[in-house]
Amino acid sequence: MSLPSTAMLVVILVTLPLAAATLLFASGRQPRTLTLAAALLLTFAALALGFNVHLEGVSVHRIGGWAAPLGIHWQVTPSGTVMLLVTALVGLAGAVYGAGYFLHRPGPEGRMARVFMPLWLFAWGGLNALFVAADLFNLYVALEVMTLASVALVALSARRMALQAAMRYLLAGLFGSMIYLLGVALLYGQYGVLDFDALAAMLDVEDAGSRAGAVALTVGLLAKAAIFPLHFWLPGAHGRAEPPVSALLSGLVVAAAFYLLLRLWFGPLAGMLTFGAGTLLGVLGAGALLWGGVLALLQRRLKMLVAYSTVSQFGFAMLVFPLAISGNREPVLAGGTLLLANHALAKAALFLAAGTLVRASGSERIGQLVGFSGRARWAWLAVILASAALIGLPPTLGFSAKWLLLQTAVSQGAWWWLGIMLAGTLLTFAYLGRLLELALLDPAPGPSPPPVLTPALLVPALLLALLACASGVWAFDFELDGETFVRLEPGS
Amino acid sequence: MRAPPSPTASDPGNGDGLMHPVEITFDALLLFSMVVLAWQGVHARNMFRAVVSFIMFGLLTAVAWVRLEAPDIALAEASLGAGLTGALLLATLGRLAPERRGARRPKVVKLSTLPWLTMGLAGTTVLLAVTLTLPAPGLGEAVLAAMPAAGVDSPVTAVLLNFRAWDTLLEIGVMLLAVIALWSLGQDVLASKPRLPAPALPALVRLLFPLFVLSTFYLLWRGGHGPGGAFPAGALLAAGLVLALLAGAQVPERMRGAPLRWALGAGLFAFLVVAVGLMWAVGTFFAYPPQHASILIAIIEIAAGLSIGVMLTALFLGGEPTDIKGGGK
Amino acid sequence: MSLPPGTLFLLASALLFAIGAHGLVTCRHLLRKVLALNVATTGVFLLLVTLGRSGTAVDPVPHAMVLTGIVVALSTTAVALGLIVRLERRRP
Amino acid sequence: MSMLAGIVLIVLGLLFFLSGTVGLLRFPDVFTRLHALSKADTLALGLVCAGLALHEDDGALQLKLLLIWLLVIVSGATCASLIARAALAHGIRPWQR
Amino acid sequence: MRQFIAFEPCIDMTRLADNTGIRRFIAGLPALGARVAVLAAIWWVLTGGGASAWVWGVPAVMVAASLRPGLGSGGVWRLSLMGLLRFLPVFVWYNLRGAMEVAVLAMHPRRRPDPVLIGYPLRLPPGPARVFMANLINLVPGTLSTRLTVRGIEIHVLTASASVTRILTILERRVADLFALQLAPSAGLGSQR
Amino acid sequence: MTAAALLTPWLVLALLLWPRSRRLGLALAAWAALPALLLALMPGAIPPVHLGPLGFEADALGRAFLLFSALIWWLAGLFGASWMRGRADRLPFTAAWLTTLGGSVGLLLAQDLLSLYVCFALASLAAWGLVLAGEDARRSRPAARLYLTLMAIAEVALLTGIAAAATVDGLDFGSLTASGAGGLALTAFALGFAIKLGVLGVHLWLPPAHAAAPLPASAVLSAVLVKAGLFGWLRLLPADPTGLDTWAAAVLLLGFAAVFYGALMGISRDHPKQVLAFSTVSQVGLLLAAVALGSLDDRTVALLAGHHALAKAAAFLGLGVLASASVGLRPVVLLGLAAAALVLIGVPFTSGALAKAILEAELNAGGWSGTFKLALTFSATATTLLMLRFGVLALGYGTTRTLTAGLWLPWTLLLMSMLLAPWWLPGARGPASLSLGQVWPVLLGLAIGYGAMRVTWPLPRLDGVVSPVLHRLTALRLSRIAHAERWLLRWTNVGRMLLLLALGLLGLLFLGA
Amino acid sequence: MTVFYLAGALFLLANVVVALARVLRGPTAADRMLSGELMGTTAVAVLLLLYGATGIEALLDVALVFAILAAMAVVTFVRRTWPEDPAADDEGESR
Repeated sequence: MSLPSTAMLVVILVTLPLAAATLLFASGRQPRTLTLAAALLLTFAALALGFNVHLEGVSVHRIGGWAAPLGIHWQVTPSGTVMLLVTALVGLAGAVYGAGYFLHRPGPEGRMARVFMPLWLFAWGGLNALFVAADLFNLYVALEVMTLASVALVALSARRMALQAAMRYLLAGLFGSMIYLLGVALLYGQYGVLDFDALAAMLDVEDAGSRAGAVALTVGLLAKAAIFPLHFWLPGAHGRAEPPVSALLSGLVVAAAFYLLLRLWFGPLAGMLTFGAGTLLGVLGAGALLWGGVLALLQRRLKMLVAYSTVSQFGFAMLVFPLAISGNREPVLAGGTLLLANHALAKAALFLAAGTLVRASGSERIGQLVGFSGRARWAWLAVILASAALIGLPPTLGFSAKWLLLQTAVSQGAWWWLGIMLAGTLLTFAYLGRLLELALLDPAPGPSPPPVLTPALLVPALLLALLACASGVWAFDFELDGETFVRLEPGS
Repeated sequence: MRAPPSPTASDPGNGDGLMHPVEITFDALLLFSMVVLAWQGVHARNMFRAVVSFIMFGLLTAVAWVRLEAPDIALAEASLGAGLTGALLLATLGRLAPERRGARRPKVVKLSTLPWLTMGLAGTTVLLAVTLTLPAPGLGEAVLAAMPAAGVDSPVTAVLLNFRAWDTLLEIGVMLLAVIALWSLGQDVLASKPRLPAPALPALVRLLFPLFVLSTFYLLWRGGHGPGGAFPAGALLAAGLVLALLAGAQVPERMRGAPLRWALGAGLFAFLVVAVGLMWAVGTFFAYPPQHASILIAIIEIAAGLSIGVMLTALFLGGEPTDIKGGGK
Repeated sequence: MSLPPGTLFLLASALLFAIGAHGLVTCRHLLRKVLALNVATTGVFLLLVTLGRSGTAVDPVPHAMVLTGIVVALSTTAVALGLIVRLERRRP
Repeated sequence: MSMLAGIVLIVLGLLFFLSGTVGLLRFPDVFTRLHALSKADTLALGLVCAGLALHEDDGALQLKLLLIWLLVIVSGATCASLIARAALAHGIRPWQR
Repeated sequence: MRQFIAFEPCIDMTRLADNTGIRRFIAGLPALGARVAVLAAIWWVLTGGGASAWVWGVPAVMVAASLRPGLGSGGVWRLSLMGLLRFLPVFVWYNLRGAMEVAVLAMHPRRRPDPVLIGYPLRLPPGPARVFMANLINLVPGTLSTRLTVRGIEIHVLTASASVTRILTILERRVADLFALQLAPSAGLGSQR
Repeated sequence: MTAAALLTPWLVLALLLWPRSRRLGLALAAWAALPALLLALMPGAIPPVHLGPLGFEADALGRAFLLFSALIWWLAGLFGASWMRGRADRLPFTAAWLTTLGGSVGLLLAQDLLSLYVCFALASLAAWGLVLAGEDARRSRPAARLYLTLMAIAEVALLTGIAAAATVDGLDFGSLTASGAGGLALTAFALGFAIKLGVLGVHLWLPPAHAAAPLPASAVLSAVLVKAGLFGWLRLLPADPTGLDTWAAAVLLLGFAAVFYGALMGISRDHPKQVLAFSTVSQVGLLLAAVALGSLDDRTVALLAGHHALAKAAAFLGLGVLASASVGLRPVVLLGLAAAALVLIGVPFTSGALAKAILEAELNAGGWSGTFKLALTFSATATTLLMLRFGVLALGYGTTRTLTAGLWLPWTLLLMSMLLAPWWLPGARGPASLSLGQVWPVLLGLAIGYGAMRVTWPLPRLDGVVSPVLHRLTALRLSRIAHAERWLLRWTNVGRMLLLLALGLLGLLFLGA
Repeated sequence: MTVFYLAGALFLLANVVVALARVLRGPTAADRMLSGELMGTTAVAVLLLLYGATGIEALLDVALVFAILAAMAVVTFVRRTWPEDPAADDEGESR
């Protein structure tokens, strides 16, 4: 038995979510078998794709058979494949968790259960479409699918705070997309192409209009990825949404915007990145790392803490820019991609476990969480493992990622960035340690008949966290051989 | 005896032909009033004034598209901008509590650097854009070269439904997603139930409705070889349906629930079936065999157009139609 | 009168973008924010088509992009308006 | 001949548009302004349509112009009634000298 | 007077299933034919004819003729050709005159409107003709219909004068001709308010 | 065998996860160190083990440390099983215990930088859970926080050092020492291990953590984990410290400063555990001095470490036995404690005396000035004073429990191994010969102590002043930050930021070209 | 001829700009709505004149769409924004 072709797998990955979502919506019921079958199929497709890419490397697919500048291309890059894979894992975990989480909730939550899965699948489809896209405008549309689905998911929790956060998120997301589109307009006006390869071939790095376009693309994506001074929408949206939603948003949606930044700056715009610009982006990252970390330290609510930790972690990822300008890009980019993957798995696990803990405790306050007892201990275990991955303790994926970045920083003699990274790691230590300390020291009794924590509420988070920890061994081994599997520019 | 199109006068931006002063004045005035209306639309003291200004801004934008030789966009802007966007905004305004839609407290004018900086940056960007030096061939020639195999005669339709059909599919997805998102918020909120209207309104709608339907088909048909296509057609259909709703019509009971939802999903579904079916039949995603291209595109166009109409109406409704027993009929 | 082609439109699109972006961040009323966003989006669309016109043949790709963009903008606006109304109903 | 007649009609239409605008600005209340709009503007558009139709030699296009005019007339007349009625219902009293 | 156009009834989709629906459908077939004819004419105007246009046109006209907005029936439009011929010149003249009056009033430096609300008891029977009349009033000199009540119609008059009532009477008669209706006996002049 | 030693703690830990196997896991927890002990005792070469990228092997240095470490782990584990019986937090405590044990064994066997780092991280961070389990939450919580903070800094420093070293030399120890890691790696390692070792200056975590943790945990912290810092130092710092020569004097000075500082602080405490903790600070100073001398071979350093580990563990566990002993048994237990104290002081015929003798010999051989020798001599006085204070406080230590075999048996075993240490510890050469130089400082100490007991202790407690001020300062800053965040969340400011960002980026794209 | 059409369109545009004063001044919401309606009608005329100038038939379609949607805004306004229910009639400044 041979695996399906890469093209077939990509088609499955991008169309199946949309088709399944439409079917679910139209049928109006919540056939869980269909949902889970779709999620499983998508996961298998992503796994098979990963295998194919491992064997074959980068591949390009023309949609509709139209050649380069006219039609749209899909590019299956190794880094994109990593993201697709992670998306599938988080997506599957979230689907299982969501099915358990929204089950048996009276009142308006019945609506939640019905709408959650179509929206989830839409977001999934948007993400998949984004990770294979190699076309400026197609990316815009995929971004919009992703954003709109995310906003709707945030608004799912019908509380006023959540609605406010959703509104802010929507406006911020649309603002970001609009600025992105401005960049697309400027670049299209200059070169008349949208395709990445064609753009890369034509790009005049000295040209003023192109620079303006690149800046617009970047700023728009920075807003969408909630990078430090523009993180205004993130804590609310991620902190107030329902837990599975937060997991998706924090783990994947933000990462997708960031991935796009990498894809652009180390893809078609590669020649344009100057030392100064890279340093500025790095400074933003440093700010995010410290600022987000300190604020996470200050939070009193569990999910807000996790949300601010996202702000902080993406600051870490931003350090890829300064490190990659001067010196060997490949390990840095590999580190960046691994960082995204690690963050996706660990943060999703953290949010899912947080949701379970909040449900078990009946309160979101960190001081009122139930302790390491009963079934909640599995959630705590997931929290501990995910924390280890986020901090970057060996042998987690986070360690492998930070290792690559650290080594680059050391070999470049970039003490400044090194210090920032170390400080950020310390902060991560601090706020996660504080969480564990408060919760493990002062276990609250929890509601008197303890809520039933079904396996669906426990297993996904635990598996994701385990994956984040275990995959580090593999990734590290892989990296040590000096073989990088991350290429953002295909064909080059 | 129609006036022959004059290349110098009808072509405001094209290459070496100088524009006639009247044209320049027209454009200047048009754009000036757009800018004024835009400012009003954002900052007018009275919320209603802002909304009306914005609607008028939409009307003028359609004219601007005409000036830019983009009749396709003008059609879409006309049908969406003049029809649904305005209706949506006005309906929303009606749902806001009175004190929230009324006057804004006179603001103390503060000297802020923000507007100036914004303008400056935007201006800089545009200046940069103006100084474009490279010849920008665009994809016009490529599209022209591919037109014989496109299955339609209208280049814009060819781009939308053939060359870049994947974008369009996702975009229909965005629309369906918007419907799901709105419906996920709860049942229809915008459908307030004011008293039955004066008899003139139902009469008007009864008269116009067949015309709406007819024009929808007309625009669909036009889409094959000229400006038109699924978007303006769907928008027009939606406008007709919304008008009927405003005149007191209810969503038919047997349409509620599954049939309505299937109608909403039909456009995206048709797209997906064709795209994946082609993958299965031809081996390439969205690759129309040239001999069947036009019929396949027509099928997609009809399904998408009708579905867009229903989706836009659903967007106006703002929520899943409530049970008819709750209605005030 | 020898303005470069499309200058007026470029200028207007920049102004619209600026007005919209400025309005989005300064206005407090959510409805105004939504309107501002739409104004700014229109500015971007104008820019896209105007810049796409400088070639020799009429380029339908920007037109298609703007059409797509308009539909996306309308959909998102509808969602935003729905959210505003919901928020209104949950006002404390 | 029809060329000239068309021009005349169009110019007349433009003047009626102008009068409608002036009326909209000068008249004292909603109802009187509605008069200005519903009468002057619809006729003005009719004149412009007629003028253009005279310049046109395709029958279908001429009829299309007529159709456009009819649509505007129908809408304009109905809308005038609707607004007037709503204004009255809103308690706006007509201006009186 | 020969019946010229009958717009109503058409297919009521919601009642197609039951027996009465079918019976009504058959009874309404001529009216449906008239509707189809008018819509087909409009389709021709829109598209300018041509074979490819009719491939779309036939289903389009069918669909347009059979769909209804679900607002109930507004009554039957039975128009008379002779009535139309008599109505049109009157309408065009009044429309022109109305526009002129408004234009003069607007442009004249000193003249101001002298508006007043009057009631006009309609003699047309209730139904589409009344609505038609009410809308028509907006297009003719100096009048603006504000409210249609059971008894009559409330009209905003731009400049109060006796000619208004005369115009309305003439107009009402022409509308009656157009719709091939008989007017009810006169109910006297409108009263000033 | 290596694999068994490495994996047994983890297997037992896994048993704890399921309710069904939990009892078994709790029962086995104390014995999880046994395979490691057996490994240390096994003769001949033992093949290395690889777990993924991590490599482990029991080489000479590792075995030397493993011997006493595993012994203490085992005995303290047995003690702990009784000590923690009936406590609600026994389960998390045991989990933390096993994790720390796993890391601790692993780090002694690690054969490359990465494994060493992984195991260090595991041991240090899991020990946080041990500190947390202290009886008095008001003390253990801040202590644990402080511990975690410093350990985090140490981890980060180690990570830096490893990254720096690996960039230059790769991950193997062999290649590392050959070419000499860069200054950054050296500094980072020094800082990291200094924190773990509790060197004066970065010892802040040590006294509160030792004092707050439950007794068995204090025993392993003080006896094993602190020594792990020393072990890391031995492993990674260049064997031929050409670069170290210049600051060996400084390190020596630091070491002796710690000896007296620890004593001084210790005698001002009023809890026996605190006194023991400061005694550790003090003894670590001696160990540091031994390393700074640079000419000692690994086995000798291991001997010094093992001596202190056994004595300190015996002291801690003895305190627990004392607290459980009935009135009749108290004199016996006090006798045992006194033995441990004497060993620490270094009276003749103990391992302490042996340690002193070794140090003295090295000081002589290195040609160090008399000041250091004098300091070494007076260190015994300082320790005597500390032990006196400890004895006085131990006399008043309350009886709260009942003595079980699970408590006294391990302690007795420990005492015996402590007393016999001069003969069985690796590198031991029998007790040093009796010399007056080892006796008179002790007598001096006894005299001073006797005199001082007549007056009150006037020494100020420095840490009571520093931490509230620090706390104030951070609280102020944090509220500022929360305020600034609210500023950042405002739309207008978002606009400003966005604008500045765009302008800056644009400008830098032009400038850098 | 083209110039004539364009000039006509320009005239109409200027006309509309003048009429914008009504949007600004109100005073009632209905007045503002009237201005919008005027804009709609005028836009149809402008499009027709532009059609005259350029001969692009699609402009007639745009005009047709405008014409068919002319009532849209007013109907929504009357039915939703300015409902006839006097209880809801509290329009802030617009009175």
